[in-house]
Amino acid sequence: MKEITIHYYASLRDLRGCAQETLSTEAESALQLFDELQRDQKLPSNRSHLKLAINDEFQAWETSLRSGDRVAFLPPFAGG
Amino acid sequence: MKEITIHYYASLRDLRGCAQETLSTEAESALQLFDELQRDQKLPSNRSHLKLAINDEFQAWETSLRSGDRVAFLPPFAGG
Amino acid sequence: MFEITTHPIEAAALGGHMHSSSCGAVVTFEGRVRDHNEGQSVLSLSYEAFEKLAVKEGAKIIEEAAQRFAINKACCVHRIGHLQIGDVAIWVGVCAGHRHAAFQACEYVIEQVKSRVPIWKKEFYEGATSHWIRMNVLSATASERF
Amino acid sequence: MFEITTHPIEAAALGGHMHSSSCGAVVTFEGRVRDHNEGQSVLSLSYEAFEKLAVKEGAKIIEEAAQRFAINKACCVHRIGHLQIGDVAIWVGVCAGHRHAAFQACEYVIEQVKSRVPIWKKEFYEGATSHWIRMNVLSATASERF
Repeated sequence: MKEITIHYYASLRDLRGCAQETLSTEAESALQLFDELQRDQKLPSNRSHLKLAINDEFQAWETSLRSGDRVAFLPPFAGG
Repeated sequence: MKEITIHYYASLRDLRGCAQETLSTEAESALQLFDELQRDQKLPSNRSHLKLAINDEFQAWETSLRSGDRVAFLPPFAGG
Repeated sequence: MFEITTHPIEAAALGGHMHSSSCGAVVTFEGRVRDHNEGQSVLSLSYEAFEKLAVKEGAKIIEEAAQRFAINKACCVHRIGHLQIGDVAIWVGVCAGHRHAAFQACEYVIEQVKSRVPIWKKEFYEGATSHWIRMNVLSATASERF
Repeated sequence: MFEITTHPIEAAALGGHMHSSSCGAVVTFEGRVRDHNEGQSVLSLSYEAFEKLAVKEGAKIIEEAAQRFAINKACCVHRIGHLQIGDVAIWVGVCAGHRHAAFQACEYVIEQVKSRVPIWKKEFYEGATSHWIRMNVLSATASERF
């Protein structure tokens, strides 16, 4: 099992109801982690509009996870 | 005969050796006036790079002249 | 230079830093809080950033602008927190030898920051309602579920 | 608004006037005196205008910008007289609801002013030499005469 911390920002934080959570998971990739978390409907069903960061870097959804990783699912940006 | 005042700016003033001159002419148009003045070589031989103003408005070279007109032959602009 | 700040953006002071004697052109962009958006009257805004990532991505954009366009310097500051109508949310300044490169680089920076930097905006409306901008694409997806 | 002035251009003060609460974007352009041009080291510049015509044509350009692009306001000030390296020779400011129109209008104004407004520039170089910019097209024509 891996220990993963997940951070939520803006609308995803509102949807999820928390700014961060730490959990133990067997998810191999960020994609698997998202699917696991999405089952309770407190995340969008479709991740096509989300971006992913691991340890403060943008990453592809297929990136493998390691214990201790900080993952963030990022809603559409709206700076400026 | 018409009384015409001609204004020169920037490089044309240097070439002509004066900022303005008033003269009596039988020139029908600004074009004819330019040709008349150009004969002493103190204006460019070719007016294709010059613009023309009469009484503080841009005008076409064919515009007829009336006594009292203020004419300006304008070298290429270089503002900004 | 790319910066995230919680303080008011002083466009005049920032503009004063953009100059060098080999620079013929300085182009600046200020994005300000408007009193309306998409037909709704807006009272105020709140910006939030994933700061560490935002600063990294912003710096990358500035570097790209310097490589793509013949400019001397580019700079961008984005404010976060609660902003009122008329407040400057983002400022971009570019100086260059010639004007066209300065215009292109300035527009490049603002476009890229808007699309690539993890910053979010919440609008506050009359009647104590509010809305995260662009969140609709997520809820649209959620409703398609049924 | 289009203005010719003999006084130093205070970009910061002008920028402060560009704002209105329906404006999301302010784009400004400053054209400054560079220390070089076409490979030559420049010491200072002198600008001269046919003022009456310049002000009329400048006002026309501002009006055109307001008609062509979705902007709230455009403003341009051109300084004349003797300018030193780093001095602002021309300032253009545009405010608009959205950024793209502001960029387009700002670049439109500076392009049009450069090509249509009767202003001339003389560069001063080391060794007390000087040169009217773009005068070469006239002398080229003169030399073709022979």
